[in-house]
Amino acid sequence: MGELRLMKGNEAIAEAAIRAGCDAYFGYPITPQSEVMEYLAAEEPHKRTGMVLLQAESEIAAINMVYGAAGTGKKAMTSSSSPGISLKQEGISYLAGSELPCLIVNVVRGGPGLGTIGPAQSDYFQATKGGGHGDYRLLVLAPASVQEMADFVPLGFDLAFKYRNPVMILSDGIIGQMMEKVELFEQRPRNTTFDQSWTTTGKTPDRERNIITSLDLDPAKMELHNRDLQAKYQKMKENEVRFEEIECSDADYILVAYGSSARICQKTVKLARQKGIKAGLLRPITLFPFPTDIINSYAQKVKGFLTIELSMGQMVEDVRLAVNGLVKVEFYGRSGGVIPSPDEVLKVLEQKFIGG
Amino acid sequence: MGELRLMKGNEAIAEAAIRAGCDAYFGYPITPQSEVMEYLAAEEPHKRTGMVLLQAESEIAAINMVYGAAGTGKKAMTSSSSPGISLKQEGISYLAGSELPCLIVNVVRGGPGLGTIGPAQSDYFQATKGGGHGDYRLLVLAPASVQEMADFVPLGFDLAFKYRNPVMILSDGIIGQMMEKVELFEQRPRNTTFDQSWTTTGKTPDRERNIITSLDLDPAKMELHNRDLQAKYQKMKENEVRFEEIECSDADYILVAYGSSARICQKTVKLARQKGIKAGLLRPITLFPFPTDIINSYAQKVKGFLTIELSMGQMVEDVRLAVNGLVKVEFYGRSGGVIPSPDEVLKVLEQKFIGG
Amino acid sequence: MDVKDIIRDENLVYKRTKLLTDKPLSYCPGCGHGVVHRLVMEIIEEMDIVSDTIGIAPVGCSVLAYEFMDIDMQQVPHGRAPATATGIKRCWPDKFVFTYQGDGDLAAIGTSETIHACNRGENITIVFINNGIYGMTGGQMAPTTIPGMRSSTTPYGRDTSLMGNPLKMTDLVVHLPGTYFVSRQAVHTAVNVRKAKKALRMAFENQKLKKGTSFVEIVSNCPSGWKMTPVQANKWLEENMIPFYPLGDMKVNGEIVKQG
Amino acid sequence: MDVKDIIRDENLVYKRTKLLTDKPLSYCPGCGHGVVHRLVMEIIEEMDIVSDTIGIAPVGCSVLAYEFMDIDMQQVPHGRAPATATGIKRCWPDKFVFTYQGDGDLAAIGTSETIHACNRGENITIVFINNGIYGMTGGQMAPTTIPGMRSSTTPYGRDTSLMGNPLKMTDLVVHLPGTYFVSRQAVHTAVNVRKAKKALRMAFENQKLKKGTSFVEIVSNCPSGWKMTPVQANKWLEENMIPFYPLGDMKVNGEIVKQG
Amino acid sequence: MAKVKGAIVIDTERCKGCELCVVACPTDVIRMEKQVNSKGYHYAYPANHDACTGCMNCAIVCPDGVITVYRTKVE
Amino acid sequence: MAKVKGAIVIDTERCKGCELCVVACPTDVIRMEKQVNSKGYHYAYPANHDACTGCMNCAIVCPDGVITVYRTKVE
Amino acid sequence: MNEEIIIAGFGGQGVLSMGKILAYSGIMQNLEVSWMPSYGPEMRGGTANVTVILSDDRISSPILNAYDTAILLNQQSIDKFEKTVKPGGLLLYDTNGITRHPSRKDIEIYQVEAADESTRMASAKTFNMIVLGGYLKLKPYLEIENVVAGLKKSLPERHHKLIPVNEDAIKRGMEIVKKA
Amino acid sequence: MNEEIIIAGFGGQGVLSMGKILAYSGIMQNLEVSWMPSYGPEMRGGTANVTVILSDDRISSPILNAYDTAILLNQQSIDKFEKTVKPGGLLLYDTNGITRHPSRKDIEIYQVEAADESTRMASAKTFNMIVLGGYLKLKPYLEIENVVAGLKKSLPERHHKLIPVNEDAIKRGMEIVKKA
Ligand SMILES: Cc1ncc(C[n+]2csc(CCOP(=O)(O)OP(=O)(O)O)c2C)c(N)n1
Ligand SMILES: Cc1ncc(C[n+]2csc(CCOP(=O)(O)OP(=O)(O)O)c2C)c(N)n1
Ligand code: SF4
Ligand code: SF4
Ligand code: SF4
Ligand code: SF4
Ligand code: SF4
Ligand code: SF4
Ligand SMILES: [Mg+2]
Ligand SMILES: [Mg+2]
Repeated sequence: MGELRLMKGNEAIAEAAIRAGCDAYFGYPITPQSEVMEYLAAEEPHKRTGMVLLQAESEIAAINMVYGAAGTGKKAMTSSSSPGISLKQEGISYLAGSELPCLIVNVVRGGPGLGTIGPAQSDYFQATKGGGHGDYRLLVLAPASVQEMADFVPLGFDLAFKYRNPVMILSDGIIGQMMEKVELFEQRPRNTTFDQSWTTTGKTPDRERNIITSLDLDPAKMELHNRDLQAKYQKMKENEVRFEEIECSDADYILVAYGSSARICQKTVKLARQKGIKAGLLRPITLFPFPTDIINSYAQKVKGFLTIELSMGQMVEDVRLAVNGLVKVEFYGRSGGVIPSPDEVLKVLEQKFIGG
Repeated sequence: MGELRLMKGNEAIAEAAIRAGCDAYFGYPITPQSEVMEYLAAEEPHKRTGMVLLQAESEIAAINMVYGAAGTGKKAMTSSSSPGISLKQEGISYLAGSELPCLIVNVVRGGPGLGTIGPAQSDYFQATKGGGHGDYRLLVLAPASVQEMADFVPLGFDLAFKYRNPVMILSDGIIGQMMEKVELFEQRPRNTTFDQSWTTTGKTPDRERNIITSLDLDPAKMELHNRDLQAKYQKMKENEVRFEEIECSDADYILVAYGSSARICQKTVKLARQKGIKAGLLRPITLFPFPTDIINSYAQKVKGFLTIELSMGQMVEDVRLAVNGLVKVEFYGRSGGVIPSPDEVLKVLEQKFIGG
Repeated sequence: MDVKDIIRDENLVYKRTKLLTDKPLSYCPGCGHGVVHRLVMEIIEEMDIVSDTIGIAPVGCSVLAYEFMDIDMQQVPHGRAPATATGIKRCWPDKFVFTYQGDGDLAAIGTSETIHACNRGENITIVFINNGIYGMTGGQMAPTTIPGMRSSTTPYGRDTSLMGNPLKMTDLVVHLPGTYFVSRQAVHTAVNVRKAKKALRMAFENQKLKKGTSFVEIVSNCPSGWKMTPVQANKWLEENMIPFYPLGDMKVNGEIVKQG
Repeated sequence: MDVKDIIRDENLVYKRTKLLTDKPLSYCPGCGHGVVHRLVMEIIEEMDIVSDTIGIAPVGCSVLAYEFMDIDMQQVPHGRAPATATGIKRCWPDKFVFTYQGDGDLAAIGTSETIHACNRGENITIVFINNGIYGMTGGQMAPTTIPGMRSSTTPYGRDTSLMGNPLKMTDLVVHLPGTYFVSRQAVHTAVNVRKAKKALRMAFENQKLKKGTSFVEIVSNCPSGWKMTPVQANKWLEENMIPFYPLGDMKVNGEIVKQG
Repeated sequence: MAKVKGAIVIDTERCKGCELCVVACPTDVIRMEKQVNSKGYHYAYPANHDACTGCMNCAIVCPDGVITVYRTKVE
Repeated sequence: MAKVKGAIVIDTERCKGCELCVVACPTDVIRMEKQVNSKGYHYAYPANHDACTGCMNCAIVCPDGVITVYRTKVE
Repeated sequence: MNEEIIIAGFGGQGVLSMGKILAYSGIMQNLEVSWMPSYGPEMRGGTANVTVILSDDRISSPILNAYDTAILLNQQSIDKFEKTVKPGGLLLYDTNGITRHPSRKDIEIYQVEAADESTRMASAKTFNMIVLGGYLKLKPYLEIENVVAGLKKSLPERHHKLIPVNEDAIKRGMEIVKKA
Repeated sequence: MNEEIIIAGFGGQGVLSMGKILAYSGIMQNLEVSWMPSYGPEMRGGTANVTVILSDDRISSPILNAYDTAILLNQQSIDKFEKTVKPGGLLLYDTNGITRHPSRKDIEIYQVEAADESTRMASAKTFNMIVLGGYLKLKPYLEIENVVAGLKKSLPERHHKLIPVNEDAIKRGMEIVKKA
């Protein structure tokens, strides 16, 4: 068993980054995720593993530093929160277009605008449908515990390199700020070789030059590139869907929730079962690719779905697309940093489906 | 009848802005929409109406100049194309959060990344679901002709002020670059009074100070604000849905397409009817609010829908949500600046529905 | 003479300006933001320009400036205040428009907006609070954090070989053709407060002349971020910040009078 | 002696560097981009550092630099090349990293990235092509467009009271502590090409010293954007651009030798 | 000879106990109270009021603007 | 006395006809051809080759790098 | 009527403005029109083309892949667009500098020696007007007064003095156009 | 077992670290734990609070609106959180500076004079440890050695010399806690 620690989610990400052999972190402070960079600064990763840490002048600079490092095959990452992630959208679209592997963490807070620093899940659309321009997708992981905050860092890097695609960890103020027990994995070595088929580490005589670009002025070629990207996303849909089922097998009603709201719903399921209501929880772990099939298959059996989000209703669209009209899909959300309580969710479940 | 001109879509927007009494344009060059600012510069709007024109140092500066002007009740606008619009996402989220009326034009080109300067419709998600952070919506108008490029400028400003919400004109390289006959409306006067209930024009002794902000550190208040926003979006859904139906009444198959692809599909419908296939075209004019109800009502009658986009499939999700499983919804798209031809679309329609 | 006999309306010589709202300032004890807020409001009151003034609050500890300043204000995205001010001033050339920005806001994420507004010579007033740290987000390094200075992202002191050099934004804007008045001041002693007020007053008066941008840096403290008492903080400021950021007018009436 | 007798391998004194690909340059006739491309590739060839060099192409006419430069390259978002270069160089401190940027890229949208990379003293080479215009997008005003100069967004000449002053970025970066070498050159005559090459060579050699940023501005032309023939354009450049942007080394070995 | 006498009023509920006024006073008028106000701050008070010259230094350095100053000439 | 003689080769298919080499040549060697190449450009050619000193000016100002220069000493 | 035209050539040949004059002439004749150019940096030095549609009815797609008429002014354009002419359609080209001539049998092919003619007229700027004249002769659906009106509309006021020269060029084009 | 606790007070009172020690002690005893603070600028000068859950089972929601125990260290906290204690639950508070005391009848209310006691012990830093001692006395599910181990884990190495003082403070808290 690995080392046990009590850590904040943000700290777990930072420690996991060092242990995952991350080569470089570039970031800009913003609540509620500044502990990521602060933890790294205190740890002096350049002494522990040689990892680079730089506080950039802005989120835009940070994402473009990630672009540079990732283009050389390094494991690079950045983290921010909602307004900062909005600023990175052009950079993210470029990373996706240039097929660069990297890790982007969004510890979501309430919007729109400056909004509130309270936790929220209102950046789901931005993360999963593409807040930037063009047809691209991020692979989006939604941790629901501090343990997952740690574990999804190496997983995220692995997936990023597997698909040469940016991976986003979509977390929120709750998961980022809470402390839980974490079992830390062993230090992994940093990469020492770089895939010479695409990385720009200096053209050696034994190969052609490598180019990192997302540009093609020829529409026909550009379309081909877009189809290749779509094929890649299709592969992700086939191979990378991850979710957790809690008491779904005999459920009449399934709650669908991810991240912190899944934690709340977990308790709602307990409370519901105590009352004799057969509730279950389906927790998407990957938001893209979305667990469409499993939801669709439950749609044939259950009486209804209730989607719970810390937003005014975003993931619910993907749930509806999965259910495709087979049964009722209801939504309940709180926003602006307000958190629904487990019994509040139970009440909604009863009202919407059982009549209360 | 107003003045008749042969104009590019981009020029029509610029001329319409002057005539609509727009107070200020702030922009940064990018293909395929630079003619908007160039036309304005040549017209010297400060001489024609007193309108302000400023080439900003970046798209981000431009959107924040719009923010400032809009916060004083002025009719302000900006235009850009995909990568530039991605950079504006934080600003757009702020404008929506602070409930500022303004006009944002996106003459879409192919992405992701630098992509291509060819026309595309791959920023639909970004425009309609919120490319920025938080739960907000833009009212999105999709012109399909140069005439509409002109007409949607005053319409956009009217709607922006009606709802105190940013309005986006989502166009593309085709509509922006093509010339058509335009009937220009008469010059409207610029505003001379500013709603003292919210604009920041200097606090006079007869009123409280006005504040433009999207911030609330108190989650309860922030949530209330978010609910007010949602209520406003709901009102838009009730009152502002716009669409055009072409040969839908007796159609077996309905094409759904907006903007330039609707133009292509219009011809496809003609070709189909010539062949005896009862095709129709439903053209959403507002992308948000989306014409969900009309699509749903046709879903009870037709054999299927085919969504055509210059993208890898974005609006099709809204069509599916509207159809809610009642009939088959198919998709066909081209990307990277490639344009499907009317007969190509017809072939797809035949293949997907009639078997060919 | 008894104290009670002195405390009489006719003897009043100093009172909080009415342009500050009743709401208690949200700043930490001893924070310089409060002093600068007061100076700006006093100047607007003295110039009697409330009905022609629009202020811009940044993102930073002073994000809530609009809760304390009883004037029309806009709160804008992090770093973009000079762009927003441009948007307003271009539409309202006869109004007074000022930005109030921290060092993270103005000299990190907002570098481009600052340089370009100053270079264009937007006829606005920029008030720049340099406390060498990101106060609001919990004391991270700012572009202005001086070498060796601790912050939550430089916990062992700023190592310029890792985190780069501090940026002296005021020294840069002096060289731009669009700036008409540039000054660096402090508010940690009464003498400095008086000088700072004079500079700020000139920065507002200049808007009437329409000759370009007025830019006033205030070297300030952040007791919380620096992890010091306010008294210690002001001492540290005197001994460390001011030698690095020397005070005084740098450009007056469009003429450079002192280089950085 | 007949020409044929001179054209012999043993008499060869000048030949296009092999580090330029065979693909014809996409630039308009007479455009200075071609010359600077060649100089940079000659230097990399002469220093024999291809296998340790990573170049960064901007957004601008030189966006396709990677099609012509036969080295590893990254094409990056508009204006962000210095940030990307930072990301690379921090991970690969012993490699040679350079950016190649236009004036819109470097001095408008990329102002912040330029200033901060130079201020931190990133150990990179920045090649800055100042042609006073946005070539790629069709000749709009650039931050460096000189007063009175026509462009598609200043069709009656740049009126600085409306569109602001030109920005002399090189004059600014001279003042930053992180720059080690700053120079402004041109390539419109053979003499200038030779000087420009010397400056560029130094800007690459400096990376070995790890003392900070090397920054070379090339005052260049844009016949298409300026709506002139190449010969007219170079004459106009000599008579108008160079007086406004005087040539010469400005900072050498970290010491300012000439202010802007 | 005319002598200047001053007096100050501190809004103790709004005082944050930063002590900057104490440092700023040239005649050592101000001290900090052992008690705390309802916000939990030890607040300032004029312990040596007689020495006050009404110079306003305390008021203008007070970040929270909670000091009012009076001054009069005493013959 | 040793005299320096030069010669140039212009890749006319890649020449864009900018005429900058013409201006750059101190000995007036280069002229523009009336014909166009397949790209539609009037290309440069050494009309007065004898005068060439091999100074390389033309080559180093040529934006398209299409000029090769040879030089030799003639006794 | 419904006429779908592609005009293609080098950037400097006045391809776009010829299209614009056609479109404006259509407006003068109360037709619906659309004009859709290729755009962007590839225009620089490279080739330019524009699709012009004139029609009695509302125009649907402004972008086409088959045309009633192709007016092709350099080799690249012939190579690229010859195949896009509808059977029975018209291809008009200038033989100047052309080595591979159009060869389809199912379309009408015409030539107009506009480059030579414009040199003869000592005004390179008339080149595209000569071509236009050739086209108008072959497809005489536009009244000549509407073309002149369209010309006027599409030229800025300060160039109106050039209208007579342009009219002459159009007439000259009408005269010299010939079957290939 | 499953214990859901809210601890609230002024920023400087060591609220967050008390929660952290509790959580670490739970880990030492092989419990599942969660610690969820309020965060952000409102902490500055204002109040801070933390929710700590210790449980035999996997913890679901880390955020709650009803607690088994509330440890409330200033007036604002009492005003805000008294009502969130579950019926039968525990409310522990320090009377120092309190004017409106908790008054619910359906919960257990205890006092610990930690402020006074820490002044007496001449170490303001022990304040929160005295409170913790009081709590541990009332809810004795944690072995004291696990608490000491938790203390050790949550303090940086260089502060380990302070552990004995803290232990004393905990013991003192256990002694002086009393029913309201
Ligand atoms: C786009 C964006 N990035 C980051 C933040 C987080 N943030 C809030 S304030 C701040 C910096 C504050 O520092 P400064 O400008 O120096 O002001 P101070 O608080 O020191 O007065 C940051 C980085 C944000 N709100 N938005
Ligand atoms: C974010 C973004 N904004 C704008 C553009 C459009 N754009 C492309 S190149 C360019 C400017 C080119 O000018 P410059 O940097 O001076 O290079 P030049 O072409 O003159 O060499 C612009 C604005 C873009 N591609 N991306
Ligand atoms: S954190 Fe610093 S800058 Fe912010 S209010 Fe506190 S002392 Fe002032
Ligand atoms: S547009 Fe200007 S900068 Fe671009 S290639 Fe042509 S001449 Fe060069
Ligand atoms: S007014 Fe002057 S003398 Fe009086 S208390 Fe204040 S600082 Fe001291
Ligand atoms: S300066 Fe103001 S806030 Fe500070 S102690 Fe004195 S009176 Fe109180
Ligand atoms: S080498 Fe010198 S002399 Fe010879 S053609 Fe070139 S420029 Fe003229
Ligand atoms: S400089 Fe080069 S491209 Fe220009 S004309 Fe001479 S040979 Fe041709
Ligand atoms: Mg600061
Ligand atoms: Mg340029």
